[in-house]
Amino acid sequence: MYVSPQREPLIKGDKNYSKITEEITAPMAGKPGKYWYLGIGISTIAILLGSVAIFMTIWFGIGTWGLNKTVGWGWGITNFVWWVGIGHAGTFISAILLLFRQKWRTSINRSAEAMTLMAVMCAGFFPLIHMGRLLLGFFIFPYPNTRGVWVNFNSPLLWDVFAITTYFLVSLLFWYVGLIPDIGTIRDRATKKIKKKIYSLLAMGWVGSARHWARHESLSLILAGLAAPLVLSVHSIVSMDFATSVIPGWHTTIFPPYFVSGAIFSGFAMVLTLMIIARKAMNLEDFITIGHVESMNKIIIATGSIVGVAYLTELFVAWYSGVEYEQYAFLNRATGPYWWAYAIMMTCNVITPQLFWFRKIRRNLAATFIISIFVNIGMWFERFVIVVTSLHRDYLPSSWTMYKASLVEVGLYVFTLGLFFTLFLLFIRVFPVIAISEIKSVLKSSGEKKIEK
Amino acid sequence: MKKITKYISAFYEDEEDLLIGIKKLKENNVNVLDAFTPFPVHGLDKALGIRRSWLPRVGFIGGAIGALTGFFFQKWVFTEGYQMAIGGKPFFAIPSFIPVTFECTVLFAAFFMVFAFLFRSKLGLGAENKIYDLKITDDRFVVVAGFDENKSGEVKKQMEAAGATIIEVKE
Amino acid sequence: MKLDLPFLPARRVVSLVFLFTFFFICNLQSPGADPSGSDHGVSRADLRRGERFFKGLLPFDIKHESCISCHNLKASDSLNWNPSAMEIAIKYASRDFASFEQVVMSPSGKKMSEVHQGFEIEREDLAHVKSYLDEMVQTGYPQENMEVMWLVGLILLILIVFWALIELIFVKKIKPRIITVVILLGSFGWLTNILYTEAVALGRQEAYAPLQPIKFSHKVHAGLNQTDCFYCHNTAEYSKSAGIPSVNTCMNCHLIVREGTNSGKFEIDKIHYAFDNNIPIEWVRVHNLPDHVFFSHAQHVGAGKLDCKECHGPVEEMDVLRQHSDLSMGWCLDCHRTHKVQFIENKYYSSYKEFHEQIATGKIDSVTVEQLGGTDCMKCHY
Amino acid sequence: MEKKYYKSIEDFKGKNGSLLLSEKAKGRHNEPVTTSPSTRRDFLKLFGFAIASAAVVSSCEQPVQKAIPFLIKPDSITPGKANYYASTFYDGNDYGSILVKVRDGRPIKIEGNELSSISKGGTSARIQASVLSLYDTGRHRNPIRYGEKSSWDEADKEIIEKLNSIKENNGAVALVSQTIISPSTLAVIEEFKKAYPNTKHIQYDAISANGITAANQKVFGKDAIPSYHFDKAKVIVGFGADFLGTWLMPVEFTKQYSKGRKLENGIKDMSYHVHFEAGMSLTGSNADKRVVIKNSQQKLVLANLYNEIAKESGADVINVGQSPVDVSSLAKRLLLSKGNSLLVCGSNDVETQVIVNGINYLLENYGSTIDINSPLQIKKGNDSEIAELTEQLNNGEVSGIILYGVNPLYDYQDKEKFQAGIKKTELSISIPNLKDETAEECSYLCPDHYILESWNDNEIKKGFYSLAQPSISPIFDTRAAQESLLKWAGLETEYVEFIKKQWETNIYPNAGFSGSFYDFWNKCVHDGVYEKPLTNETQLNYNANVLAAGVKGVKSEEYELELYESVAIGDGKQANNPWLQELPDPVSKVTWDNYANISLQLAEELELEEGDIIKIEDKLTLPVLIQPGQEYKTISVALGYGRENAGTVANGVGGNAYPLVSYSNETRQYSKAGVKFEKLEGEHEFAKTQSHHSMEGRPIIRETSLAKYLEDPASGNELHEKIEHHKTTLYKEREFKGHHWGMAVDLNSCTGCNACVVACNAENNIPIVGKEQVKLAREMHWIRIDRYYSGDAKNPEVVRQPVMCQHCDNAPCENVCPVGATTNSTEGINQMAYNRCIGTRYCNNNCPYKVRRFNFLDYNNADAISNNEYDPAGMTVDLKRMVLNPDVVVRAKGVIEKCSLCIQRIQEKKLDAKLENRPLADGEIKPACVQGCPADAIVFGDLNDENSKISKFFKDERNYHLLEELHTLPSVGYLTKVRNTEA
Repeated sequence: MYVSPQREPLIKGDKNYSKITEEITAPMAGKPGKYWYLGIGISTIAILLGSVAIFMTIWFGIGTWGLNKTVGWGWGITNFVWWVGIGHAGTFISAILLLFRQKWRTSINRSAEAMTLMAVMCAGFFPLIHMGRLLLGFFIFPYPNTRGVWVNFNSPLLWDVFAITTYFLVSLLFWYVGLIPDIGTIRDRATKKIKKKIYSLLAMGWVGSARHWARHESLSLILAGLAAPLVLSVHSIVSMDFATSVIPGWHTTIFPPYFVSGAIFSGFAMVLTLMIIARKAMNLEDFITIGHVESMNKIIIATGSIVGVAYLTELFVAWYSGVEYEQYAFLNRATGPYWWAYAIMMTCNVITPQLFWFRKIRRNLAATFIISIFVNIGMWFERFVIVVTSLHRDYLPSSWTMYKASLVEVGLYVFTLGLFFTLFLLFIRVFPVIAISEIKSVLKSSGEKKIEK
Repeated sequence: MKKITKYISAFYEDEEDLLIGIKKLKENNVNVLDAFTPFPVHGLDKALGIRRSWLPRVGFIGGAIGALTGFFFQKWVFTEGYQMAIGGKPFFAIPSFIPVTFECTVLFAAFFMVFAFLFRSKLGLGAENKIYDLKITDDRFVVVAGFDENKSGEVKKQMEAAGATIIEVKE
Repeated sequence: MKLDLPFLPARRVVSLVFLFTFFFICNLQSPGADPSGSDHGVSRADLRRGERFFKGLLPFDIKHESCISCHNLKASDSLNWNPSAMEIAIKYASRDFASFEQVVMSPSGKKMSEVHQGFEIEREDLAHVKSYLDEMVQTGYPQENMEVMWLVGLILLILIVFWALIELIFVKKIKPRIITVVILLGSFGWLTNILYTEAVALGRQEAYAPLQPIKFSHKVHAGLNQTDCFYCHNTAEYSKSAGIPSVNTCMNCHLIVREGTNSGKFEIDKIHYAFDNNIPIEWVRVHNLPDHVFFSHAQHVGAGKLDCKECHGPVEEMDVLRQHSDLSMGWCLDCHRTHKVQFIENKYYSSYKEFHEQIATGKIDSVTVEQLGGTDCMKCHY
Repeated sequence: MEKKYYKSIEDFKGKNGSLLLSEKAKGRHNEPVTTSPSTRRDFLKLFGFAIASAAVVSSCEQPVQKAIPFLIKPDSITPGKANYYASTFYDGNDYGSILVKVRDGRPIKIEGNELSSISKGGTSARIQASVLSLYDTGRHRNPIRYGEKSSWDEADKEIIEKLNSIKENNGAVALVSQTIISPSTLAVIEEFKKAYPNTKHIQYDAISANGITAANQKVFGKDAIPSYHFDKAKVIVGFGADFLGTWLMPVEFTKQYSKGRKLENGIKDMSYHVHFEAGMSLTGSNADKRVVIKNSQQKLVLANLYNEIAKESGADVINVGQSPVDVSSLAKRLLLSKGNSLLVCGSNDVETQVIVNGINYLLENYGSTIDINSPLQIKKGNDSEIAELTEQLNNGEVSGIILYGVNPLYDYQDKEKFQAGIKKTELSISIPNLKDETAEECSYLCPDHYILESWNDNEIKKGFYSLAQPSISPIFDTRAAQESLLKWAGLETEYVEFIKKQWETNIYPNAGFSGSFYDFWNKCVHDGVYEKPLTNETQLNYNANVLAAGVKGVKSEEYELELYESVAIGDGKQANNPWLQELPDPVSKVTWDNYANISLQLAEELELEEGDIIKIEDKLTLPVLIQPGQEYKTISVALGYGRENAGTVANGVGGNAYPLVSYSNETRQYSKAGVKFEKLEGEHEFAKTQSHHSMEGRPIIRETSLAKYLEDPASGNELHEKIEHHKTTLYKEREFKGHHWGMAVDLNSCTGCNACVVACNAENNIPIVGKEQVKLAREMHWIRIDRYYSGDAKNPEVVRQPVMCQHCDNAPCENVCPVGATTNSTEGINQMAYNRCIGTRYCNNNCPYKVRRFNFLDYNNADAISNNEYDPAGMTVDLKRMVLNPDVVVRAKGVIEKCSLCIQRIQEKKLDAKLENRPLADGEIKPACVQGCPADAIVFGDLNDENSKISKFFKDERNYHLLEELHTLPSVGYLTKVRNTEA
């Protein structure tokens, strides 16, 4: 078979279709290893610990957090934006890279999409829990009621409700539609009766006929076409939570593109963090190759640089605007009491990814892993800087305060981390982490060697 | 039309063999019914002569419905449902309605398409389509044709020629 | 970053967890059952005999109706003018048998003496009835649980929905699937409907018609006797609350009117009892608004010149006062959107110059509450 | 405004039982209440749809609500309508003619009585808060005998027996009372003395003004405090007298002072105010020129000033040392305004006050700005008498002591000695109206009614009467002090009858009233005041010989201590009032604490930081607060804190500084030179409502000088014109067809006294969050007074600005609420529907003014979850809940709240106008802050009415809007502050 000499193979080793099926479904068969148990144990404990924080928040109120009269949002919204950002990689990979016909996406899109769903779940948790009256949270939906009142469609927070809900549902559809053929594969390989029954149900009667495939491909393409602007819109709308306000440091037109690139940046970093562990733990080195890692690192440099430029642009515009409030807000970010957060943000987001200009580092797993963690931390601090430092010193100096997170807020963050990893660990046990059918379709063109039977 | 009761199928190990096989059968006016593959094979729909899917059109209609619903619902809420003076804006403040309209468009389009796909392909929870062979979802490429007693020998030969490993006749 | 808990020490958290567990366990235990048996020195047999007599179950020569035919046992005697068994029991619980006998055998009121005329009851039987009634004060009303059946029905409905789903997806026994689909949709729709109506009614009490401590009839007072609403509810025109009449207002008439055509003396005696003993009458509020709603009668009746009936309905036809409207916010808004204010008549509105000009030019003929801000949040919520 | 604003001190340093029961006992006065304390219904409401299914299953029924009408309705009470009763507040320290708003039998709010020519409708924070003290849970509920609950009969019997036995044994009885301004009470005491001639009546003030009275005695032969008229003064000089906050009659003085400084109705002149002081006081921070001197230098500076004036006036010069500050220009200015100037001094030193009298005399101020012929009746206490009594008590010379309304075991400098003295008496009786440290040490505790429960007549100045009438029947088994005294004197009469008799014989005949006494009395009770100023002008006998022979210079290296009354707590009588405890100090913005104010230089020198603990004179341990404008070596400490037995709220808050009061020259001295202090281990965090003190050069508070203002009325406010000029808008501005409510604050009049803050607390049921929550910056006040410093940190200029919701027409908060809980009304009010709010706090974030407040915890015990209330001040107990305004909903945990411009008052007045078939009058609607303001600094009205006062204010060239460059179009305006300075 012909293999492009210019490109490095996306699938390594001697493979045929059957072998691919075999190797990708291998982690799902048999008993999970001790590391899996360790992982799920830790993440379940995190969920339990976090549940105490949830209880405290609902029972005693937001007063258990460190917020005050001036800083109305703290860790809660920081975490929300962070998780939404992470939730951008999956759909970006599967939708936009599909539209750009990037074949290397096939190895990572499934797990990235799953990660998206989990991250969006974690993200959606925060706007709910940060409500003062969670039990009345249903007020936020425009449902007919005897009070005759509706919601406020002017509010970016309401746009968020629509954006996040839509994003979650469309991503879920996209992910599930892509999963159907692979569930069919598992169903046909299943030997236990219950397992077979369940996967039959989930496969929805997939038979792999040419007509199914034709429609499936058409559906995937259009969904990708829809999801692509959706991905861009979601973080744009999240950024409008800040951009449409009047608070200096929030009221910035650059936010939508800046947030989207930041989101993809952090999303890819999170995917890398997970993938580097997963390929090792699940013996998927042949499918997720150094080449994949390198491709993703290239996107990280690109988006990281956009983010860096955005940071500088913000500073420039603040100075150039001549508005004293704006100027002070940015001066305060860099040199005020929260300078350390700004410094962490700058170091982790702007400086560390630049190391990826070196091919050696780009192709080094350990380095990539460390830098991806750095980026995750940096992006968390970016949101912290935006949310907290803009609020804590705004217009009237009489109301300036400091904000310190409480243990309860940390607990809620721990809860979402636990939830995320629990779901991910369950996911790798029940569904194939790599899109089997898609990998098969690129085996010939991008495989290292296809062996004949 | 006569109802087909018996099928003849050929199992290939490579998608190119399958395509060649289908092409040959078609050339000989064999009633090729369907093909089953583990992954979408490029050119298969053309070889089988499957019409282009109208899912995009469903998507467009869904999107249009979503956009209109979203926009006019917002308009109704603010101008008739309950007039609320918000931030000095007029009741009918179009720029504020754009994000929700957009989200509704995408949401409706996606749901319309997915349900159309499931409906058209007869897929769904509890759907029981006949699984032709368990290996299809693994590495087998199968072409199924109507079985005609008169032509069976010829068809088999053509199938073998294209590289079929197994040839079956099923009721 | 230094992390700390603003005000909750760990100790308090732990104690809370304990508290919860404790309450949970407490709730598991069923409430203490009431020990049966009488403590008045009356045997159970006698009580039982009294009960049977009261209910007319004893084999004796009945010239009159049994007690229960007029004095019912259940709480829901909304349209029975006669005092219920419980009311009699409470009234005579602290009095001796002689006074009870006196009233039963030779009543003074007109209505009662007509019915009780020529009673021939053994003294012993009457004593049993009295002790039965005394017992009733202790044990309370005979309870009947209406909810169980309904609850079973609801659970059944939920089960049907589940069954239909399982049938549709897994079992597939019933061939024409349309049947299952119809069952599923039907039961699901019904269930949704129940939940919806209950959810809408939650916190609301349309048609609420509670029993009052006195069987006061608006039909008699406002309907037959044509008493003006403001005679009793005299602050409606100038105060936030319409005012529930104080007992001395009742006494203006009932100093003379001591026996009612329907209820005899029993009900009116309650007013006198309250007046003589300085015990206020605890009426049950029928129209309840949530605390976060500010409603002023003066605004609606005094300034807006609304008729009482527009909200309270045909009160003059109600023996038992019933909440006529649902008092939902949507209901308020409907009226505020359509109702016209006393725009020209009331000089307060003279500052609304634009509307006055429009009226003068004939552009509009009236002004609704909404046009003057009647749908503003702070019209009612502050 | 090219001023250097510095950020914070760190930066400067170069670093970074219930009423219902008693009512029932009275029989026929049951108020109509809905009795359902359970919040079950709310619980269901809250869960709403979410638990619909659960509700269906459990089939929850609505809990039955009861409606209990009156048995016999009193004519005066209409359920749902408020009554106002004229009354008087006087607690021995503060005085005000008031109206008590009574709703359904409960006093819920105090307003100023506009008929009084003294307070003219003004109130102070402490007077506004006093309604809450009525419901103080610490109040004594019955007579107590030797620590055991007792009955009045028992107590009376034993007291009378003991008093008689003392009389028979020729023992002495001391009746120690607060200064009594009630002629009837004085008559009662005379009756008591008649029955027990061995009684000596001593008046005792926690904050003494004996220095002034003694000086007047010496100079003019009049043992009295004169009346002052700050409104008539063109030049006002203050020496350590916080007359706008705490000194003598702050409400009256604020009225007068602000009147003399208003630039409205074409008046283009204002008084010039110079203030000499050591610690930064409210008055000092309002002065046009503030001069920092030590308290020990007061006499020296005054003597120099005297000499400067004497030189010009031809009087004898005294022999003095060099003045630390130059007073010659001030002397010139004073001489220019001869007869129209006023010099007041807060010192309690007789010699100092003598010089003050001398200066005022030379300036011919007597008869114009000072009126010694109708003297103030407050603070008549003689410090030597109480000192003498303490000695006599300890020598066993006094057999019986009656303590009426005084608390010497808290506020006497040598309280241990006084306590030991009480222990030596045969009979000790206390008559307190609030819980205090002294009462329980006495063998008999005979609780007095609270002020709002009692009858009284008060003669604040000769001829100016103000009656107090009960606005609620006594909540507890208390008895009027006067009735107790009469009873022990053997007279069985109700005190109100006694007063009537007094009035009938003493006042009515001279009143020249045409009707009967009955009519006269009813009119006086209705109006609350009866004023008949004395007209007899008597010649002053000026005795210049008493002026000190010489005043020496002072040692500058010694540390000095200054004790002052804080604006919130005063002398400490109402310390158990959570509204006052949570009130931020107008200067330091600290709540729930007192502290040792030290200067920046001293802090640097001694390496002290804010929150460090010091011990002063081995008597008092306090945290340090670094106060700009503090004199270099003076430590200022607020009195009134450190209560030990005042109730759960006040106990243990701050430290008691009264033991540091010294006694010298026969007066109690509140400042002292040569104090020692040491630093202790430990750190203290203050509960401050404002931690940043600079405006950062932002045009938040705009100010100008009088000279510039006279040139251009818009000076300092040029930005307003510029912004108005640049105004462009995408959407058309909103039209308001009927009313368009607006509010304006004259920054020139506002002194920052905080009366509005407490008035708002009371009116709008604002929760008290406690010290810990204030530390977390979660105070709930709807109106706050921002205070910024500018200029020299050693003596900065201070500006203040009350900030409430600005009710923007283009409100940023409205845009962002996802559920539309906050919208704009057709009358221009930014509305907040609490019951719609889900608590995202987005509106709060997006409010540039940060006026929205979030219920972080269940402060009101009003949410669906039980056992989670956070109520450090016990505000949710039934007794204290009686102070709640039933027209304003109590907010639950998790909702945002904010100023509503007192919408309940707007609606009430609109309804009144509709019912009376008339248009609304301008000024008829008064939000609580407007009503309570003693300086008339806040104006409210209809902007659509061209002739309204608010419209005139908005058209004034001084008017601007806060952060108007954001185009939020606020309905609140501010008038620039004008300082009477040249530059």
